[in-house]
Amino acid sequence: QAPAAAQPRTEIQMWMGLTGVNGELLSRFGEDFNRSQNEYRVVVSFRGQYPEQRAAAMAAFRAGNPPHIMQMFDAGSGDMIQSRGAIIPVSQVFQRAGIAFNPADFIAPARGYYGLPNGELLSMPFNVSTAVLFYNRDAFTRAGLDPNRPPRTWPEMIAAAKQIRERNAAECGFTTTWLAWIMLEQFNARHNQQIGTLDNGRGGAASELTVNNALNQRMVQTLIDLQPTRAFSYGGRSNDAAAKFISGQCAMLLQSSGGLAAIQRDGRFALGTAQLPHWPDVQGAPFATTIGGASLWVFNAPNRTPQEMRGIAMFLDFLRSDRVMTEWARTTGFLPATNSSFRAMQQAGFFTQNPGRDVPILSLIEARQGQFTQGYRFGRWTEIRDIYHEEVERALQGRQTAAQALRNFERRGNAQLRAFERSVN
Amino acid sequence: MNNSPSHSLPGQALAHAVIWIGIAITALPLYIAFVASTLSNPDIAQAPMPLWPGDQGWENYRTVIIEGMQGGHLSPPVWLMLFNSLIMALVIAVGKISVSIISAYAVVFFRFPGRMFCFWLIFITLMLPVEVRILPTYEVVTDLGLLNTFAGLTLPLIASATATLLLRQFFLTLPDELVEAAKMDGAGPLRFFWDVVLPLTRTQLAALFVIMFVYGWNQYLWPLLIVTDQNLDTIVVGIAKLIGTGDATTDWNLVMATTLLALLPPALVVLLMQKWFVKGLVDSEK
Amino acid sequence: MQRKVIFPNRWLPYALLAPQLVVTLIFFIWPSLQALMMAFQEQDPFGLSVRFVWFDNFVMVLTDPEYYNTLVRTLVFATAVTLLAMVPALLLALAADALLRARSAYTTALMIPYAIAPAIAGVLWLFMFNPAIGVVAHTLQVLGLDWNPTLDGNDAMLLVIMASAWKQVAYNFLFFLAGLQSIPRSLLEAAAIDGAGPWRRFRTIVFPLLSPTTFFLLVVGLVYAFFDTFGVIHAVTAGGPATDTTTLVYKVYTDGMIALDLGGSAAQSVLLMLMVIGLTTLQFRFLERRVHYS
Amino acid sequence: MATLALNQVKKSYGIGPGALQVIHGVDAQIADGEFVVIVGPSGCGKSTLLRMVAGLESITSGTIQIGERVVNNVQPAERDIAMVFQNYALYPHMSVFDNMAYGLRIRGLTAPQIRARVDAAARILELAPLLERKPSQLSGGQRQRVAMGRAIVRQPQAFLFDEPLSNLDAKLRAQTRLEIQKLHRELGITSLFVTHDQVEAMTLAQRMLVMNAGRVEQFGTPEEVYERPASLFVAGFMGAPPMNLLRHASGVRPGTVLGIRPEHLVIGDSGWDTVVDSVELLGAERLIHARLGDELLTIRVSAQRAIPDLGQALRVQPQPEFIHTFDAATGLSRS
Amino acid sequence: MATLALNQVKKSYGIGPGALQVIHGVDAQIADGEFVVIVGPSGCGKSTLLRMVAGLESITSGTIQIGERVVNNVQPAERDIAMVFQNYALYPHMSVFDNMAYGLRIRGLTAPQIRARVDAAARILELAPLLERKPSQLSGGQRQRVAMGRAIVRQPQAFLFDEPLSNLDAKLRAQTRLEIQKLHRELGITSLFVTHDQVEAMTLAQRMLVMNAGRVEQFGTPEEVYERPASLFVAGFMGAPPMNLLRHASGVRPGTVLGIRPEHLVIGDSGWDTVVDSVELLGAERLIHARLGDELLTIRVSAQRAIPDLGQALRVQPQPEFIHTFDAATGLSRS
Ligand SMILES: Nc1ncnc2c1ncn2[C@@H]1O[C@H](COP(=O)(O)OP(=O)(O)OP(=O)(O)O)[C@@H](O)[C@H]1O
Ligand SMILES: Nc1ncnc2c1ncn2[C@@H]1O[C@H](COP(=O)(O)OP(=O)(O)OP(=O)(O)O)[C@@H](O)[C@H]1O
Ligand SMILES: O=P(O)(O)OC[C@H](O)CO
Ligand SMILES: [Mg+2]
Ligand SMILES: [Mg+2]
Repeated sequence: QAPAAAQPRTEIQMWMGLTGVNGELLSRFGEDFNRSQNEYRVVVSFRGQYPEQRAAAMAAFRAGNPPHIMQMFDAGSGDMIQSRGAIIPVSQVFQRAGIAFNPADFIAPARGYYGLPNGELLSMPFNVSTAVLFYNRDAFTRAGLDPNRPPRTWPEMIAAAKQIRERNAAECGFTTTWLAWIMLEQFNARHNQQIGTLDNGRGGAASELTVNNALNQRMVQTLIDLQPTRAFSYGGRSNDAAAKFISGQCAMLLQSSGGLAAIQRDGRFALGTAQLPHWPDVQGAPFATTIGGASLWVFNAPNRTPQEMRGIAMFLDFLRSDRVMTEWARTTGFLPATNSSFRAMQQAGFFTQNPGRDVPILSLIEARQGQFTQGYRFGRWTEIRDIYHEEVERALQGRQTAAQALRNFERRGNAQLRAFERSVN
Repeated sequence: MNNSPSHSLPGQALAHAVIWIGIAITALPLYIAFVASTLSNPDIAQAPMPLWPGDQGWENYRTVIIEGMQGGHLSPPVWLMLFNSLIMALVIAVGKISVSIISAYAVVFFRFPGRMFCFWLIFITLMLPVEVRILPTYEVVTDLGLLNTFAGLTLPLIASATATLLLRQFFLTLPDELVEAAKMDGAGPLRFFWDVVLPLTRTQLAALFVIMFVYGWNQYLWPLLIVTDQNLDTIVVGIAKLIGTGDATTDWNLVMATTLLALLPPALVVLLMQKWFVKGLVDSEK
Repeated sequence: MQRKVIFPNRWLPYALLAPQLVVTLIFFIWPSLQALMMAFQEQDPFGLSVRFVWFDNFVMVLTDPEYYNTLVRTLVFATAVTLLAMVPALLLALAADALLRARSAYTTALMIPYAIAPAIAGVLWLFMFNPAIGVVAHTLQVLGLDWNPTLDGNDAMLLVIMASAWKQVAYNFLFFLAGLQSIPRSLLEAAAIDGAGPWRRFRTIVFPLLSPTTFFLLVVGLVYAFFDTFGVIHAVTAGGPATDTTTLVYKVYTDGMIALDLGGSAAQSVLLMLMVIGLTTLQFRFLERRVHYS
Repeated sequence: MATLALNQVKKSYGIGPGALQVIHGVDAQIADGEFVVIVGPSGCGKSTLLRMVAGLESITSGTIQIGERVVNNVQPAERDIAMVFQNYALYPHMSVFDNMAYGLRIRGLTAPQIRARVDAAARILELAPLLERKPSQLSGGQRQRVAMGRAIVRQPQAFLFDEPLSNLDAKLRAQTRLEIQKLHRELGITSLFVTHDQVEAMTLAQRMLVMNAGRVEQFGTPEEVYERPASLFVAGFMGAPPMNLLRHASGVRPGTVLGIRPEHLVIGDSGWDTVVDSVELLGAERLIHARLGDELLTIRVSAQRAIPDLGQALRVQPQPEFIHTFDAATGLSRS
Repeated sequence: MATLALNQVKKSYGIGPGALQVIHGVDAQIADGEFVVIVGPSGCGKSTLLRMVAGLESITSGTIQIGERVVNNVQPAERDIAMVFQNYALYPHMSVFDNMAYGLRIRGLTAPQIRARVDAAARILELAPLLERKPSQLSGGQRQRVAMGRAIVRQPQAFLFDEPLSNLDAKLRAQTRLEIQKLHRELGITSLFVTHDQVEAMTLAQRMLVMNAGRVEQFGTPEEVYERPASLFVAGFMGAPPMNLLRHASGVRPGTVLGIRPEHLVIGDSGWDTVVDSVELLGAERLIHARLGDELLTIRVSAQRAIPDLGQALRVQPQPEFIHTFDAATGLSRS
């Protein structure tokens, strides 16, 4: 014990993109790990939102000093996967450290999203989420809606939103966070539509966007039409709109399941959770929603020692343990990322005791899987998401129609895909 | 009183009114921030927040100062960030001034080959903003092994010419006879610098100190990139990291408490050294 | 301009200059050259593959209509910020200058925003005008104004303009006040004897005599609006909605740091550098003229 | 043109018990067309008095009349006066022409009228070739002339000058003095001229108003002031070198002060016993500074005269018809 | 104390064909303990010459000797001279004591030695009560004395003064002039004093060096210079008002210029026919400016004399023994 304590601990840097209750908990896991052994010291730090954090990591990588582990949201995966020289697949990380690792331990959607066809996992799924509908039960009651019957389809959703406005039960019917993720990515998975050719980009970098179709136009146009009466009220990019829901302004919120903790903490109303609505006239709908959240990437660097590599693997191993995973999922609203932790929570009766907490699982895993519910893999997707935001925001401002917005999005998005294609060839 | 028309009674009343409107607009954001910092977050989340201070102030300030946001995970305790900012601002201010004063002295009090070239080289640094060169600068700092150090945080920001220019300007106004008197008294260049120039530049140095302190304290993009160790986070960066992030909602009450704490030190420096600051600011730009 | 009286010494001046030169070369000149080089390259974000592409990046930037939109937007933004920061500052300075008492107390109160970081100024304004929780936003909504900077580009623009200008008023105020106080009283008295009333005195004497200050503040204000407002925009709108508050510098940042188009971003940087050099030259031309003037 | 009357004019800065009174009741009647110089040491209130006449400073009590009109509450612009400032106060951004035309434009004169008046003034002051220049492109003397031009074109009731020559060098000052004299002769406008230079005062004044600490010490022609100073203060202030003022010399009655100008002392065989202390050559004359007991005496002699050695004894006698006597207590003249 | 010798001293600014020569070969031998005043119009090179002696300006050619030593290449601090500057060049942040002590400290004197010397100088100059003050707390005259004190404590071989009185007002200037005279009498240190004020020059100088455009016009006692000006330049430069210089008056031979001082003109029944142009009172005297053909004549008369009317005709006659004649072409005196 004494000699080991005298050894200076090897430091493992992990950058995270989480804040609030979620970030707090993840940091605490780092400390738990540090207490559990005395060889390594993990430093978990928040480095700004995912895009900023990634920019910093890239600069750090170019300077030869990237963090050991970086948490990166789903949208950044395409770029990370292509940057093969910069990352080490987690499967290999475990392998090099001599720690047993079976990709099949992770839940299928996560495996599908972050894995290679050969089963190897590129990054380790950690905070796995999907999009859900949160609603304010009190507002429903005020509006004369049944709080136990949340809208299931878009027509119901629209009607509910309108009714809420008409009865003035809230200042706005519904809003959404993560516009592109929910209204483009999740929405198309829910209807089993591909958003890009070549199997949503999984088939190669030559993929092209294919979203300017009737279904997407109808969805965007619906938002445009609802905006003036505030049956729908746009609330900004990424997570900004959540505040409108928490403050009671909006009665419904389309949001990541990972947003639960914050709502529970600050909201002063009875909360309901439901699955994402769908258009009933689309054949086979509703399909499963797709995975969101973030995974953990391991950076390569010229001066990495085997000692460090082992530390990385040990910490990742710690994070995927049932104890960590179950606590993580219970506290945050994210899904358990491994099968065993999922089973453990089921056995403990967590989902039956906490009504609504099974919604993401029902939506992601239990719902009908289709050809295009496994997620996408595009390069420069962060930027393409922002192009979507820009174009739809313009449409919501009334400066263009839904069709124009989607056409522009396709054109500009494809230009990005082509640039990406050039850069990887 | 003075009879000139602007000093007439209605003129005075108008002047006071204009100023008070100005002060109100200046103070409004600060007041609202102050109120928010005394409320609980749910109070704020249920818009509109009250406009009268609440009773959470003590708790909020205690939380951010001692614990940091969210138990210190999201951001270190404010006292630590304040300390970091203080060190950074001081090193930048003192560093800039020391480096500048000797180089300005060299340019003004000596003739030597390459003098104008050196001057222009320094002057050029005024022209280009940080955003333009941030990535390569980052690489240089890493190559020098200065990531996560105060040196890396501050050294690249010491390369600026404002101070050099101002001091040069001031040195040019020192009467030639003063130099000559010193020469007759037998003082060499270093002795003259130490015995005469330095004491005479005190006011300018004080002014520069304020300007540079504020500049250093308010740095944003550079520390955001260069520091990966939370324990080196500066307060301005700390705050910007706290808002609108991820799936969490912003703890506006804590953010506002932190914000007020963050602007207090530079504001104090400006206020306490107001006399010099205004003079220095106006001189430095003219 | 140079001194008549100097010290003769061969090596001392170099020794005194060395620290400044070293810091400048290492942390400034060298990285700037690197940035210049990057403008002619195409590379992946991790720097694993680098290709020299001549002027491709520039061609792409200059043929992108969005770049011109951003340019125009930036000019509008910069003009608005500059004017909004100057006109009230001038009014305040005139008021302060006219005061016989309490001038310094007022001055003190008015200069506080100078000490506030742009990013923090942005946070303060965001907090007041945030459509979800902002006090002022709420008031506007109660008044029936549809205030929504997250969607309405004009609202967003107005918000960043106000936040940016708010911070800069203090600076302009101090300069205008100094400028006003340097106008000899006797000039105003002469004008009064000549029969000029207050407004006429302002128009024909005070304002023309302030013109050097005004011009200087105009240039400084433009530079501020171009570059230093980064923190405000970053904190308040992050360039949105759509790209309605994306200025040239913010675009350099997003294209380079978020979209990871390093070459294109570097090319934009170089274009920006040229603009700054233009502005600075203008200012120095003028400064020289002013030296003659006095 | 008009008469100017000051009646018990007083001025205090501030109000209440902390007020500082700087003018203690000045009376002066100035005739139409007269040139009056206000002279006195720095801080005695000359500028304040002048600025009260101009309307730039309020009048605490008493009245000021220009012509028949009491102007206490009349705006400067309406008093129909013109003022020349010490620093000229030219508008730096306007050409010489525009500087002169400014007041006329405000008064609403037509362009040809303005042109005519400015040209006329420019001719008098020889400014015609400079009309297009900016003040910064002029020499000190030229600026001074522009300032005068600006006053002239207004054709005012009265001119006020506040040390208008003190920024000029000695030679230019002497020359401009003559020009102002000539100008006044030509235009005949009532003028009030402030200076603390007594040569200027004596040269220019038709009457001089000697001030001290906010009070009038004497108001009379230069000759009167020089030859019959009304008080010790005037005697000591006027003349370079000033009048010798002796308290202890033999023949001085106790309680009085004897005044004798240096040029009215005769070196001879009789009179006071003095010892030469130093000698200065002034060109045509020499000043001999000599000790008389504990007092110092200055004697003005022709340079032709032999130079006395330092320490040499001299007998000095005052010319009796030029002896002045002052009351030591009140300082007033008894002669 | 030492002699001072300037031998063919020249000074050019810049090098090569663009060089500007400002001193064109000055020779001057100054005796040990002598007080020499350099006088001349602005820009004639007075300061440059003085600064070459001080070592603050390099010597382009010629030599300067202090005592037996050629000092061309000696550092200012080693020349053992002290200088008093026009603006005094006091160290604003040091007390009066430290200002005086600074040079001594650098020379490595001990604290008691320094104290003794400064106290001695302070006694002479009556600065003792001011030793703890900063220069900004002193009046102009006191500052001037401190500057002198700083020079005195050094106990140098020579004093150099560059217009040390020009920042003082008239009264103080007159007084300080006397003090410098006295100081020189007491200390007897060789002094070189630059001024462009001729009264100062005449009053102080044992010998005057009159300069014009980088050349010596005359080097002699004040009396010589005043009474026997060597050139038109000197005649026109010395004296206030200066000598009348007439080219066209009757009796002036062609190719010559007649010089006559204002005090040497007699008003009477014969002589030149002049017309009174203006009259100025100077106190004891009056100046009459009169036209003589196309030339202007200044006549100095006692103030006692009746004032002539403007435009009145006057007959004016020069006293023959005071007439000077100059060569119109070379400007040199022919008398
Ligand atoms: N605004 C003011 N407030 C208080 N005291 C003042 C003010 N202006 C002038 N004084 C005082 O009034 C007195 C007279 O000042 P004034 O300027 O009239 O003197 P002056 O005779 O013109 O002197 P100078 O020859 O130096 O110009 C001085 O003691 C001065 O300090
Ligand atoms: N550093 C310099 N470079 C070029 N010319 C100079 C320099 N210093 C002085 N001169 C010129 O040398 C001449 C003599 O200057 P100097 O200062 O000696 O004159 P001065 O007689 O002292 O005049 P003043 O009475 O105005 O002080 C002037 O024409 C001046 O312009
Ligand atoms: O809110 P999160 O972390 O579940 O992420 C939502 C989306 O996946 C972001 O891309
Ligand atoms: Mg005055
Ligand atoms: Mg000189």
